[in-house]
Amino acid sequence: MTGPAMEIRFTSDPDNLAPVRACVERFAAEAGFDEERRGLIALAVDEAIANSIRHGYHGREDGPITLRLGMLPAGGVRIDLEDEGEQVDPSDIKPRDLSEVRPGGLGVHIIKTTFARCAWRRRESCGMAVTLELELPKPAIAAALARPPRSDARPDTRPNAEP
Amino acid sequence: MTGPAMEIRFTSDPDNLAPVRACVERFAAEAGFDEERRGLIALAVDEAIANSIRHGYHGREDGPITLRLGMLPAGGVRIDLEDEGEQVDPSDIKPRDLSEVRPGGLGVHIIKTTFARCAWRRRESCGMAVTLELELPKPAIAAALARPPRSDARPDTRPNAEP
Amino acid sequence: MSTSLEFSREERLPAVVLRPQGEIDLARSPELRLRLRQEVDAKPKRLIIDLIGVGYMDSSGVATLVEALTRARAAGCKLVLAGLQPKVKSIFSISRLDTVFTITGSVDDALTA
Amino acid sequence: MSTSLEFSREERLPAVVLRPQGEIDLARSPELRLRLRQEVDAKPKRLIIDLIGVGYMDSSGVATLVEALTRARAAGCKLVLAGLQPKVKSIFSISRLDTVFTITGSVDDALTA
Ligand SMILES: Nc1ncnc2c1ncn2[C@@H]1O[C@H](COP(=O)(O)OP(=O)(O)O)[C@@H](O)[C@H]1O
Ligand SMILES: Nc1ncnc2c1ncn2[C@@H]1O[C@H](COP(=O)(O)OP(=O)(O)O)[C@@H](O)[C@H]1O
Repeated sequence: MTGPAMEIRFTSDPDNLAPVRACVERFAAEAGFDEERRGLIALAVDEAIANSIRHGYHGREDGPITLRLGMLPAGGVRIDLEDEGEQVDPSDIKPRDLSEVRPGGLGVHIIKTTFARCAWRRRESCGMAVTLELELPKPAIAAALARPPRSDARPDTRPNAEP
Repeated sequence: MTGPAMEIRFTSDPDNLAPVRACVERFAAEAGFDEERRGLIALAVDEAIANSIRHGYHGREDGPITLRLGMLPAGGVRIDLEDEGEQVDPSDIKPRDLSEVRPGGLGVHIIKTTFARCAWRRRESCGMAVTLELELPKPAIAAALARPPRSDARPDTRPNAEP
Repeated sequence: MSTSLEFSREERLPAVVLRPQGEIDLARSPELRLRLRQEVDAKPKRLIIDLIGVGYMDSSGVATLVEALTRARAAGCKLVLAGLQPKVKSIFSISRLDTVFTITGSVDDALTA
Repeated sequence: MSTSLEFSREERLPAVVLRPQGEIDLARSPELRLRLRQEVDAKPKRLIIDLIGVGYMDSSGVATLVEALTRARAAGCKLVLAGLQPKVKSIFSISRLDTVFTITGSVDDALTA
């Protein structure tokens, strides 16, 4: 049982953000995160995608973006985001000083606050990649493991199944 | 402005159904469908995927499935689903007589009731493909076209943007 | 690794009220099936399935309920569905099963339906 | 091709209450920005943004509100946020902006805050 896993490919059109984050939020729910945590995960992934759109593609709406959602073996999520946009030095991707009140500059702070680990890197060919990971809190792991197995219990819907 | 479009790749693990249908439902919302209609679209796509899992892959959980979500040029959604599972004669994919009360046999009926057009076919290499299309009702098209353009209105979040 | 369907259960003798909580799709209907078999096998006079906590159901969930209905009838148990949300109601009407099941608004109505 | 942000507006003079409806992300914040510029440019004594209908906001929405706050101050207009849902509240606290904005529970409180 490896649990849910998926890859979503879409373009840097901001209209794609809402369906993608609905998927991320529900994926985090399947992974066992509580409502507050899964809201933060969806928000942080939204911020990472918005950064690809704004800084990687400079607002161009047809740039390819790939998002991969997977489970950590010990419980939790691993999320990989890749674009083919402009490359920057990963050490330049950092939160700003929040004591200064001005528009913008909050995305990386939100990403770092939400995920236990986040790492940006230049991709080999072109574009940037970021990997985000968050473990389940301990009690949630126990609950996820307590789920009964699915085998032998599927509803029998063969045409001639006896009732 | 082509509107949102995306491709989701996942395996035939039923745990993937919930995140995928959250994405489909939200995509249908972006396309302009009302709450009732988007619920039906998500349900019908869920049924088509469940059929790939059950009939294409016979419950195997690691079979590849690809779902493509796009907009019809005149307003509405086009959804393509592909698997690499067992091939069947498309003419055998049909709703059963609903007057008979027994478990199962409702999926194709739900799909055909929801979408204006649905067409199953054998893929060239292996597996089945189904294309589902539904136009927006006329008033919803008008509402979608009335949306103001996005250009010139993005929040200015450049580091030195004057307030 | 994934969230399971949760049940709460209440005895309002001679009826039993079972309240699943979650979305019932191909991933979750096996749990519902197991639980309904247990409940029906205990042969209560009346089994009320309160669906107020079920925001989504696909045809695998409906198939599970049809199977339970058939088993309940054979066991002399009256099965009643209550508290259907609009989305769930619509899959019953699309499937033309809204007249096959006894469906009530509230659990109180289901006690006497 | 996509759903737009909707606004309702109410005058409770000398305050104006603006109520956006929808999720405010990078796709929607430009509409919010245009609308807030209009409202601030009309120089009401007090502009209350009632966020009760906003289930989601990302940092582009927050940036738009920070910009409006700066413009409002320059125009002698008191900007107040009301009706934040828990999810929206949490992005303000993560961003440490919950003390920069005047935030109230209800619109009534916002009239005097
Ligand atoms: N995907 C990315 N590609 C290129 N640069 C990025 C990316 N993500 C973040 N950055 C850089 O990190 C900085 C901080 O990002 P963020 O905290 O989201 O604030 P903002 O985007 O509003 O400036 C950005 O200004 C940008 O220079
Ligand atoms: N993706 C698919 N691959 C192969 N066969 C399919 C597929 N989808 C539907 N079918 C066929 O169509 C029939 C009707 O499907 P459906 O109405 O969903 O009912 P059920 O799956 O419960 O039998 C199935 O029994 C199966 O033979």
